[in-house]
Amino acid sequence: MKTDRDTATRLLTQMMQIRQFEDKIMELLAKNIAEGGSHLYAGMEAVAVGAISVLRNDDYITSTHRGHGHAIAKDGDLNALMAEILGKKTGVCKGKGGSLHLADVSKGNLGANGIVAGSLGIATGAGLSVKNRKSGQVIVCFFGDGATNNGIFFECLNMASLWKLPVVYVCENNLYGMSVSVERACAVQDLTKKAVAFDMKSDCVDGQDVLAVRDTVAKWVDYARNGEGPSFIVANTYRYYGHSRSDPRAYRTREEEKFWRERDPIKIFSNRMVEQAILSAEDVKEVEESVTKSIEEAVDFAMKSPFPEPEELYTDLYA
Amino acid sequence: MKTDRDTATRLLTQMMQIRQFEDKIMELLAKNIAEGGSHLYAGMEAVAVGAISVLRNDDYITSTHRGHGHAIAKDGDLNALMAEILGKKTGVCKGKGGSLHLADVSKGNLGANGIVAGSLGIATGAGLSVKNRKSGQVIVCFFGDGATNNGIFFECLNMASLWKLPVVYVCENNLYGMSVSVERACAVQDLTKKAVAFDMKSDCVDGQDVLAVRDTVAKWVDYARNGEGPSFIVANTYRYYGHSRSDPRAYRTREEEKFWRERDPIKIFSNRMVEQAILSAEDVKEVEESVTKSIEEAVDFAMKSPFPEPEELYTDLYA
Amino acid sequence: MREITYRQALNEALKEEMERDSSVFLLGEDIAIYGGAYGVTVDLWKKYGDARVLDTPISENAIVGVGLGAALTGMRPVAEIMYIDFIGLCMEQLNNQVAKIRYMFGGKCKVPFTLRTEGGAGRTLGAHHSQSLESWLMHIPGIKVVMPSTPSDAKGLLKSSIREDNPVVFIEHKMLYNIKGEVPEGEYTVPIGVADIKRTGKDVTVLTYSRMYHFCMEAAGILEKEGIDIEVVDLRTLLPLDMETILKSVRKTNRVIIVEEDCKTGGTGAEIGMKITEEAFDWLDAPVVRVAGADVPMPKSPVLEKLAIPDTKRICDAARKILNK
Amino acid sequence: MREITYRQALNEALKEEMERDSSVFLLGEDIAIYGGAYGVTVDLWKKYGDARVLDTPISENAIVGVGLGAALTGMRPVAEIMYIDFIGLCMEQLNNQVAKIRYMFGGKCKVPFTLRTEGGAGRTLGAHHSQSLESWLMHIPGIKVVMPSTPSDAKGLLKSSIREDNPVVFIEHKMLYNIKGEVPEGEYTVPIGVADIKRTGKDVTVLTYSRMYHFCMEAAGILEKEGIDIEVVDLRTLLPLDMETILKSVRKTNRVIIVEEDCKTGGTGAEIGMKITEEAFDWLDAPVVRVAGADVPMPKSPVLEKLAIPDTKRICDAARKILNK
Ligand SMILES: Cc1ncc(C[n+]2csc(CCOP(=O)(O)OP(=O)(O)O)c2C)c(N)n1
Ligand SMILES: Cc1ncc(C[n+]2csc(CCOP(=O)(O)OP(=O)(O)O)c2C)c(N)n1
Ligand SMILES: [Mg+2]
Ligand SMILES: [Mg+2]
Repeated sequence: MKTDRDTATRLLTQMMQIRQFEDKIMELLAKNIAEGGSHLYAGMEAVAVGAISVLRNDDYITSTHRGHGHAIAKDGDLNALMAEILGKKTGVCKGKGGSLHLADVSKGNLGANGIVAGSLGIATGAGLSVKNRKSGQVIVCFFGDGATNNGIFFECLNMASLWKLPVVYVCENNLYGMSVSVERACAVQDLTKKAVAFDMKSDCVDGQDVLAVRDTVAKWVDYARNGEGPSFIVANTYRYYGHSRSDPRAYRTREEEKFWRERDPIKIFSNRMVEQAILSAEDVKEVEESVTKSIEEAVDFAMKSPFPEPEELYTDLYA
Repeated sequence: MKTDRDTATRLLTQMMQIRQFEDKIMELLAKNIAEGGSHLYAGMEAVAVGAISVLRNDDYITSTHRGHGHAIAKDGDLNALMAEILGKKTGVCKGKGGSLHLADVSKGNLGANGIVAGSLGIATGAGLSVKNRKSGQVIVCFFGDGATNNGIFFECLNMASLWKLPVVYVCENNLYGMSVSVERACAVQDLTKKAVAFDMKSDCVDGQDVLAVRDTVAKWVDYARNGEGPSFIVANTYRYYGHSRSDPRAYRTREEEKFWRERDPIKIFSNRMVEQAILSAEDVKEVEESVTKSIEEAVDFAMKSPFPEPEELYTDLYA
Repeated sequence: MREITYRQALNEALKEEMERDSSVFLLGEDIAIYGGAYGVTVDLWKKYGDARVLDTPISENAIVGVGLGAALTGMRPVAEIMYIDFIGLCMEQLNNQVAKIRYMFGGKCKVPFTLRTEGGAGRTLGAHHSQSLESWLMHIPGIKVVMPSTPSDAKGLLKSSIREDNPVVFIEHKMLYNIKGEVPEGEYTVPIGVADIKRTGKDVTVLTYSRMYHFCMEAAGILEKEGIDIEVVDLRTLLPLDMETILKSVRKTNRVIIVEEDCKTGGTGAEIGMKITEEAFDWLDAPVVRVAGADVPMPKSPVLEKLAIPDTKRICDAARKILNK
Repeated sequence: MREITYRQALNEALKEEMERDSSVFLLGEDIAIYGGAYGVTVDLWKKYGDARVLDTPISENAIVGVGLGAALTGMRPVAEIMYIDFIGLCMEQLNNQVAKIRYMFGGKCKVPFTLRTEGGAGRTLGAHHSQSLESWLMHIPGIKVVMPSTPSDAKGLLKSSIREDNPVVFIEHKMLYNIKGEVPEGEYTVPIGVADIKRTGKDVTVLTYSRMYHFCMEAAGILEKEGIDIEVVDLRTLLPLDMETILKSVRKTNRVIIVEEDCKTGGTGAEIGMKITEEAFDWLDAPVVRVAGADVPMPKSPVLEKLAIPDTKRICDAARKILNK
């Protein structure tokens, strides 16, 4: 795919939004302004942004416990997302979901999930629905390397392949499921081999390169949209922060972290865009500044928002 | 492996025991003497008998809802098994388990299971136990083609391969899981491909040929016993009866049934033994007659046995 | 009125709702060609084909997850889990996803999803095919739990369940599929959440549901001859409970027996009994009595299986005892 | 006596039992290098290595099945399920296999298997990381269910659980890991199935367990100043229930409040309350009262989360009300 100035700006903006959003959450967690857990997406921005950038507005995604990035990339409202993470009434789920349950069905985000591999069924069922409704939509289902060891992952891939559902399964392989490395958790190291069990097409992509992700996912989204069936893409990536705030990261080395930080998806992309003269250094700076402003606004909005009223405890349970 | 007269007699005896046992159960079900469901193993005898024939007495097996064959082959007591199926006090589980729960831990049979794929965890855990205890035992885990679509199947194969456990996973592919053909249930038709997802060794064998099963399983049992890890064997076979008594078998043709009945494992084996002059036609006849007698005895024993006393309702729950 | 079986009534409900609404579709193990382990979906596949009657692999957790995904995106799925004994395989998806998603999303979605299953003992199938696990489900806010006892309720409640915009777990009973009963011709529904006083009486309120309802009616006949007049309330829906109907009956008879097939400890009777005790303590002349299943896995042996669940005699005894007769 | 945290007490129990019996081993997600999501297994992997402290893939159903297979064949596994919210993924293996296998096999095996998990709200983690699902487990004959509230009980009960030849589900509470309490040096155990009257009182019996015990003790302090003297019974084991201790207290105070964190409908208080009503109706001066969690998924928002579970004020109010004060 060709990258024009508008596209480049959009991709860069989203990646920077995610990065700054996550850095900000880390700050709020440290200050105990944000309570509860938040699994941060920093370092992995190119996967969500690249993959979602090739979708139609009415296409669906499902997300994970590490879901801020997907939510932002799927046209998420920064204010409403930030407010949700703080448990505020103005949050995208009225403060009832929180970081682990960010969702916006109206925008095609079928939700983050507190359960590892917990969204695989939803994505697959959405695929079945799309196929039955002949609506031409596509579903991109995100999950981690760790999720590929849970039973429902296999059950869903089997169904999707059997029924040729329009689902693109995107495995964000960041080398660890919490503390357990792929090496210690998966009997195969090349995760695309898992697709062999279902005769499903598979692919592998550098998850730090947003354009590579974009190209690869575009190919399989087309494939799905053409009714040819599902696919399984492994995007190799890395999370910068620990699994959660208290994680001392004893299971990985500082060298490894350094190696990956040097492969920063935002740096790689912005450098390339400047090199190719699609964006100027000033453009990049401008994007960064405007993102900073929007994140500050989001924090401000969220902090000033009220908590839900006590009566809200009992609403929204049944339709 | 060479087949001597003793071995041949033993294999033939066990296969005939299973066949006649199952035919007899069918009769008892029709007469409403046996109540409840029984999934019959007739047609598949070569798999259980061939596989278990290469095990040590202290090796373990786990079985399935179609478990009479495995139980008999693992040194099962015909009387106690028949009594169990009728829910009698003298049954191997005191009448509390029934057809779906035949077990004899003292003989290394860790049990049939009412849950499809329900024994996979038990087998894998026994493998872990053996590895930790360094006891040199091996586990043969039986299950059907349908079971290979359940989440726990994949979870267990991953663990076994990751930890190099001494478990031989034997998939009895009889083409259907209840009414749903492998074609309609599995995205791959060559089930050995499922092992690829776990870098597990796999093999495929004619499940109607007891000697082929024996050779193949022997190879992988040795492999496991040598500490080299698990394996996944697909044995192609067929069940003669419907899934359960009321099954009209609408999902398969009478031609297909005929085809497989012509590949009868007992006929194949006894013919070959006579051809190779390892057994005489009289030997075969003798085995058959003695088996018939033992099955009649078993039925007699079971029918004459009392039901459990009412107090038994509350015993055996806790140690 | 015509009489049809519970199985036929369910089948009619499915057929009518599929006819009425093209977003309704069925998925489950052996429901297409085979027509369901207990024959409830028979002939529907012939009529509607793979797109609307879908045989699935043996993948219970995915079946529920897939149903949810379809429900969230414009369909109205009806999934079948063959035995409630297998519900443990999909409790994660049912409890965490299906039941909670609307609340977690701040009400911004709906989940028109019906999960059919069946339970109960009586066919000597042993511990993995005889359970009554409805009390687990009562403890899941966000779903509704329906357990019909008669063909006409089965049909009317299944139709209501399919039309619901909330997830419903609809639990049939394996010993009821062949019972016959009057079922109106043509369109009708039975509302979810409304109990039915199937026999009025003045001496004791007997609360029950599913197969045990029939045992209670048998007991009512026997007791009547002894001059004991029990009121049999068929709860029909366990979540939400129809406390209005229950309390009205309790205030009339002042005595309550709950008859449930599940294991007593932590069973449905615990919640029902406690609710009554909380809300009508002063109306009770005696403690609420539970006639319930034994706290053991279901034994295979037919003699033990019968002992493990309530029978008519135990119900009669309980009624006599609560009346000191 | 020395004071250590609940977390340290659990860690000591594991270490001591591993030291004592070489067939004890641990398996679970992130329990080795990481030391467990809540740090309970910290340093044990360093000491015992992979063979005895095993990081597993994220495969909950297999973890339980594998534990069972190991228990049946000579080992004494202690598995960890990181959050009880994930128990739905392994309910099949737990309910059908682990709990039933001994009974189904006619008593011809034993299952020395401990399944550790943790539950409860309080960290605003939302609906998938805050549940209290112990009432499901109370409804599974064949297992025991233990829920300690203090460091010393935690240690003594975990040691007993590991030594049990029956499966035990051992449920910790995420808000208790950091609390400190006196724990004896050296060897001791606390028996399973025995409740503990942690505060004697004459006016009301308050039955509770796990984190809610601490709320009850706080309430006791407040109420004491008002001249209300509550007896706080820490149940410690939910299955089997120590009805002897419970009934003795009830016959003394004639009033009962159950304080439980789980969703009220179908929660543990239903069973406990019904048992008391059945067995001590004539001793009760008032209906048994439940102070329980709201019947909703746990909301994220800190303000709603607090409202969703009992607090000291609600306990005090209940005590005042039951005494008409
Ligand atoms: C079913 C389940 N098991 C365990 C957990 C606890 N947990 C949360 S995230 C996580 C690691 C997930 O790893 P992966 O899928 O690779 O995603 P990543 O965190 O690396 O993005 C674990 C074990 C959970 N939330 N759900
Ligand atoms: C988890 C689970 N789902 C469904 C069933 C119902 N059921 C019993 S046997 C069976 C088919 C199993 O097929 P397969 O594994 O191929 O074994 P086979 O019967 O062919 O020997 C089904 C669906 C069950 N017992 N357990
Ligand atoms: Mg990961
Ligand atoms: Mg099969």
